[in-house]
Amino acid sequence: MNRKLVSMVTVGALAVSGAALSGCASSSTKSGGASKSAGAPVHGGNLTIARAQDAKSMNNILTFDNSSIFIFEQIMEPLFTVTADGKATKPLLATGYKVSADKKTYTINLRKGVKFSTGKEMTSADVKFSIDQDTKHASTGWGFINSAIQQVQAAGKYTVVIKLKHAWAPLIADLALFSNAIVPNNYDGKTMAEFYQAPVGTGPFKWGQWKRGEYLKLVANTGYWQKGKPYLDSVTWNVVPDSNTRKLQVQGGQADIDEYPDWSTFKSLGTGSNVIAKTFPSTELDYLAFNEKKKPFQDVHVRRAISAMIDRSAINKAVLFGNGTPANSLLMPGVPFYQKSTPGIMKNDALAKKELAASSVPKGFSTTLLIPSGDASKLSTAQIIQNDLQQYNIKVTIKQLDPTANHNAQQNMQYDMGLSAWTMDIPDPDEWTSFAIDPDGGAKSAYTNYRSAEAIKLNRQAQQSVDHSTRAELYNQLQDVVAHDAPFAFLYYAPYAYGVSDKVQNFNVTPLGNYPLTDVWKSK
Amino acid sequence: MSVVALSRTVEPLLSVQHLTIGIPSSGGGHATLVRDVSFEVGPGVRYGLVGESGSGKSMTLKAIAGLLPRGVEVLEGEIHFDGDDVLTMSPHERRRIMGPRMAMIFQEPMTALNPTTRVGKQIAEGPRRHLGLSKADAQELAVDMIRRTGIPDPARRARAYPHELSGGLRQRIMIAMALSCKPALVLCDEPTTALDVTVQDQVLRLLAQLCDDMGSALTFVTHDLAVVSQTCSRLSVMYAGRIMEEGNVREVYEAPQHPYTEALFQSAPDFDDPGRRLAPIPGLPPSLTDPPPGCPFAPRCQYAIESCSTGSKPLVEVRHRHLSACDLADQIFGGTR
Amino acid sequence: MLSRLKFVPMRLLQAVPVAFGVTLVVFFMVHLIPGNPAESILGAQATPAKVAALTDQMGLNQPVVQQYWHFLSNLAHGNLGESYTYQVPVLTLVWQRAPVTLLLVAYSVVLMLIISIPLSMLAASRPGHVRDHAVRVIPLVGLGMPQFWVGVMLLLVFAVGTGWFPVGGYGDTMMDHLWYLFLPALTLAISISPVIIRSLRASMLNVLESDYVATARSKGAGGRSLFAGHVLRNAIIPAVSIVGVNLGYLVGGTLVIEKVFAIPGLGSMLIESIFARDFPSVQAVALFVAVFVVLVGVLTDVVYTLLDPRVDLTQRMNA
Amino acid sequence: MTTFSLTHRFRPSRREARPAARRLRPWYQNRSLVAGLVIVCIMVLLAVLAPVLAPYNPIKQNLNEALQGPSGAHWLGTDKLGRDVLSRLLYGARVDLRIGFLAVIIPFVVGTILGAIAGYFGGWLDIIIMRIVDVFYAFPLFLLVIALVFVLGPGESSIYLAIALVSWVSYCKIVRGEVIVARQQEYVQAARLGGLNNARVLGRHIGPNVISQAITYAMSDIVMDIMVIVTLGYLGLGITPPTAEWGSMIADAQEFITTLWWMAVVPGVAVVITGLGLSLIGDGLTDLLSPERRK
Repeated sequence: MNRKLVSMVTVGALAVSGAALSGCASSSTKSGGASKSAGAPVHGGNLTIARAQDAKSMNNILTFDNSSIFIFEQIMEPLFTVTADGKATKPLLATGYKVSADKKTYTINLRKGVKFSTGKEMTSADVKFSIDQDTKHASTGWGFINSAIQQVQAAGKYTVVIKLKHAWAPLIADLALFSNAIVPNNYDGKTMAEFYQAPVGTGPFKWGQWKRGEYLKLVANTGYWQKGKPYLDSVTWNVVPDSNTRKLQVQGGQADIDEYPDWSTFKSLGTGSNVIAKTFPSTELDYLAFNEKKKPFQDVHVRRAISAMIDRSAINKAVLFGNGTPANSLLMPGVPFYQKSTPGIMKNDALAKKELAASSVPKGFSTTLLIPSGDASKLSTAQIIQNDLQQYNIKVTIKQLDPTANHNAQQNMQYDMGLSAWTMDIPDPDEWTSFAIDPDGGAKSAYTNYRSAEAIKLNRQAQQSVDHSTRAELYNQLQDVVAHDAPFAFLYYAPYAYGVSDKVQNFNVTPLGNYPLTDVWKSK
Repeated sequence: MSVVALSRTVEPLLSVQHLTIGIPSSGGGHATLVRDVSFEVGPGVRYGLVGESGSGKSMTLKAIAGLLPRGVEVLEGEIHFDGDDVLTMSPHERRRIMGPRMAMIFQEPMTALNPTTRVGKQIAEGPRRHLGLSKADAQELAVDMIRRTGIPDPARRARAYPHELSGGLRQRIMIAMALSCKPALVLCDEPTTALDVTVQDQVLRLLAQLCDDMGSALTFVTHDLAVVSQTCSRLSVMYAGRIMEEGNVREVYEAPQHPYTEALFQSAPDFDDPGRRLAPIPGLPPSLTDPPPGCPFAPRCQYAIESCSTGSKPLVEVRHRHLSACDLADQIFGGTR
Repeated sequence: MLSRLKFVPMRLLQAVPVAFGVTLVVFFMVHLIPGNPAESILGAQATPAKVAALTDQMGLNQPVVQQYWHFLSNLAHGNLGESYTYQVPVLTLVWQRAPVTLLLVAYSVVLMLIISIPLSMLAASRPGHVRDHAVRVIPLVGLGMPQFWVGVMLLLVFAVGTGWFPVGGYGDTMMDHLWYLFLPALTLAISISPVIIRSLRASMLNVLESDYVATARSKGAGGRSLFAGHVLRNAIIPAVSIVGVNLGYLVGGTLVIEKVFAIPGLGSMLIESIFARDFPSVQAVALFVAVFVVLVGVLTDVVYTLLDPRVDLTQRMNA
Repeated sequence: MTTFSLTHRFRPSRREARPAARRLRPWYQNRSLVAGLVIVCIMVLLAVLAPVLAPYNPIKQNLNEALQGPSGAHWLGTDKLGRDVLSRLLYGARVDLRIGFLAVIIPFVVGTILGAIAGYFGGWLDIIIMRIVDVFYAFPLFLLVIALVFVLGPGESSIYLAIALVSWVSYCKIVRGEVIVARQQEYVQAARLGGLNNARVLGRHIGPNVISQAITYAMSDIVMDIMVIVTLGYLGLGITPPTAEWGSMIADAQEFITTLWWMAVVPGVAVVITGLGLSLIGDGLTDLLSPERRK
């Protein structure tokens, strides 16, 4: 169990319709980790990654956990991919696209001479099959992301035409999602289950061997369409559940990358001569959710008071050891339309007293705080919040449940306050805003039952408006409204943390959490 | 107490001199179990040590075998065997003579054998270690020894485990084990006490006959006057850790020279005179931590006079090779023969 | 005297109700815990609608009793079902992970004996001596320290510090396994040795005071031959039943060690599948552990009768 | 005087009286029992006097003094949230000793009774009880605990029940073994012949002799219970924070083992000392209650 289990990358069920997107919003988080390039890349070597959990399945259409996604992204490539700053898309297996006047037909040109690891060349038939397969699995998989697609046609050998039901700006971002990655037509005659036992793609690496619970190994795809890449011979993900052991393995040279170091030992990880403690800007927001179905959380004053009591910098110092930044808004710095100036409530004793006095429970009350067990950061955060609220005579009992039971309690609204987190999958805010503030968005406003007509109106408008600047204005207003209504107390933005051996070059993690290994190489 | 030099017929196999055994407790007076005991056993001789419980006879035997329990030590004296003092031997030297030269038979046949090993193998252990026999030869010797103890179908019996045999059979196995290396001296610690009477008689006869065959001497500890008379030629009567009387069995039985020996006979039933009233010895044996001065039996002795409870009461030869620790022996039991 | 050939099958028959009992209790226990596999698979950011759809698809909405009946009928055909997490027959997962845990446990028992026997001999040879008290007290530290702390300390010193051993992992060849599993087995041995040392020392003391040891001494046996031939052979008997009893528990209890040393054993599989509500995996591991515990029980009885001829199998039948 | 024939003789006691060292010494001379009692009493005293002795409030956080090593102000340093480790250790003693001792009582009583019944009566009763015992022996502890943690909510109650449900089995096996041995002893057959009904025989005769093993095991069982809590803490299923408790302290320190390795040692030492005291008591009791099992 670890933090990643909770903030796993998944997507809300709401169909997304919105204006064309662009990546001009500036990013304010400190971007670290651009490793110094040490001369020309060296070919060869095996990259060993020590991780907390084993992958679950290679089926890119039905799988939601990070451990699996990070692996099959190295095998199967989509038409487009995310830029390094995670804010925009760039062509990958496609070379470009044209949009019809009514914005409902997209003509996409494919890159020529791209071969699958089996040697078969990628054509439009493969692209049509791959996208249609994803669309078919909407109820239990990622298919809902293609809900706006009417039809996919293979116009020529290297051109694909996509017809939409209605104007749909984020199409290209959707096509960049791993669930729309390109696989051989009809899975080369295998059934879906058989195919995903040893998936075939056009990516830099191809299937090696998987000893479940122990390690998973991919080997370099020598026929990769980007000549001369990948630099590595193979990549092995070892399952090492204990954080200390992962750290010792990286320091001992038995592993090159610790995929999930503990914050508590993160700084000391770097003190070792051969290991660099790297942080990458993320789209992770950790927040405290109030269940408005339970008294007294339907009272905005109570929510605002509590939000003002929480010492976010203390949490950042004690839990993230200074690596995070206090969160001021619903959106995260790594996401387009994030408004830096959103007046999110921060620690403010005067405000807390004022709001509490104006609330329905001025003398305080007793309540519970639900957290997933086995997560050291959440446990510490909960105890700090408990201590902060204690000063105002709000008695908090911490309730720990194992992650699945915790999630079940949230879904059934059987909690008072709960600690949760969210990371984005595609570079567009709507996925999170709909999940978080739209009660009919399928998740009862992230299980808070928050219902604000104004917020819902703003969010709906933002989805449909095509013009970038109007969308920006709408999202700014939305962030202000949510900051005022405080359905959540935003706690902190936590960067992604990796322990990387100094022999590993060009290792970068995008704000959406994945790390392409195409350009990674190991100096001797 | 000095030993009167007995007329020596032949070099003694075992010579115990002024042996004193006690428990050196850190607290006050330490208990003395055996005080200044001396006797000798010639080759082939069968020597008895008789006495009630707590008389120190068994402790003396264990001292000779070097098997004193933890916390009990030899405070004084020497034990010469084959000419060397076993007390000064190193454990290694001591182990080299245990088996081939000196062997022991214990009282409890039920627990004296290793419950997890077949009896044949246990008998073969000694010969293998000391006579350097191969496994097969040693096993063969064991079966032969079992046969000589009169146990039917010895080959099958050799493969049995101790718990599959009766008490009598087990004691025969013990005898076979003890005599497997033809020892010069066999120490017996009440070997037949745990057996019922009929089996006891067979075992004693077997033991005597085997010892004669092999020329082994015997040091036989028992509380049973009848057993001594049947088995041994010479004996010592012990009381409260000291020898009261020593002599040839026939002479001692016919003319005991010490009131304690006489009292012992009085308190035992007599087959020839079934009507005689048994006269139990009044009082209790003395405490071991502070023994009474003079003769330890004085407090319970019917002839006791003032001088009995003073002096060191040494063993004195009152008749030819017949010693007594009682000053009044002559007056009580008449002159020499 | 029940012959061993008849004894083993009879004891195995006894195992059937036990294994059945375990699966029954485990099945309902796992279903008792809130949250179902769909939630675990879809993760924290999935919506209730998606969870409901997957739950339906996996047939988890049927009443528990019906699901149990379904499970039993599959079991009858030797089919334990597929893991919800890995979509792979659970049996293959168990066959891959069971040898790891069994090797770890066996290895730790060997190390435990190597630690316990000499120490017990040391203590029993001079009771009441400083040596005796030391042997009684020091292993208690092993009992008191949590396994994960001992594990990480061993890693710090012997893996990172001196580099003699790898930091966790399992390796591929058999030689690798013994090298990789040394520190974990040592950690496990340290935590079970105190119990064995206490029993072994006590029974050694009893044996040393027994008459047959005096007999052995009277036959010139001493030192090593006395200890090996007579004392150890009798003193080990109570320890055998203690090891037997704990062995079964150990297989389920190696979780912490497997987590610290990154060993893909049954313990970690059990806890992972419990948290993921991967019912078939939990069933399979619970069943395997149950059968293993019974097999160990039978093995202990047979070994017991081999070591101690006085005990015959009928006595052990319903021990 | 005539020779005596073998048929006439008198029998003394079967064995010569053993040397004085073996007599039954009063309990206060039994060194390990006294040492054990002293240790455990000290721990209990520390626990009771915790409010007086503890320099700080165990759950008061002081984030800018977090993770400090031992110092004048904090003799044993501070934890991740700046709380005083020494105070938490003292208050932790309360929780752990309470859990340790209470968690043992139910299994001890239940296990002993069932074990005695199974051992004494044998037959069908014995087989049924032993099969149930087998099921619990083969039962994965963690599955049980997680289920209970939800049904009863995390915290002490579920831990008590989980430990009780699992560890009664050991007592049952131990007592059953002892009762079977005792049943064949002469003193029990004599009691039964003397017309005593089974309950009295079990209670007055077999009970006292058999209970010693169970008590000895109880002592080590307490240590194991504390270790169960530590392992649960490590898995995140332990005592609800912010209660000071040794198990959670060790689990919390687990993050810092490679940097501040002593943080796990301090509560660990407390567990070891308590365990030592209890084991010594166990040994001492074994000597006293069952002399023939002399150490």
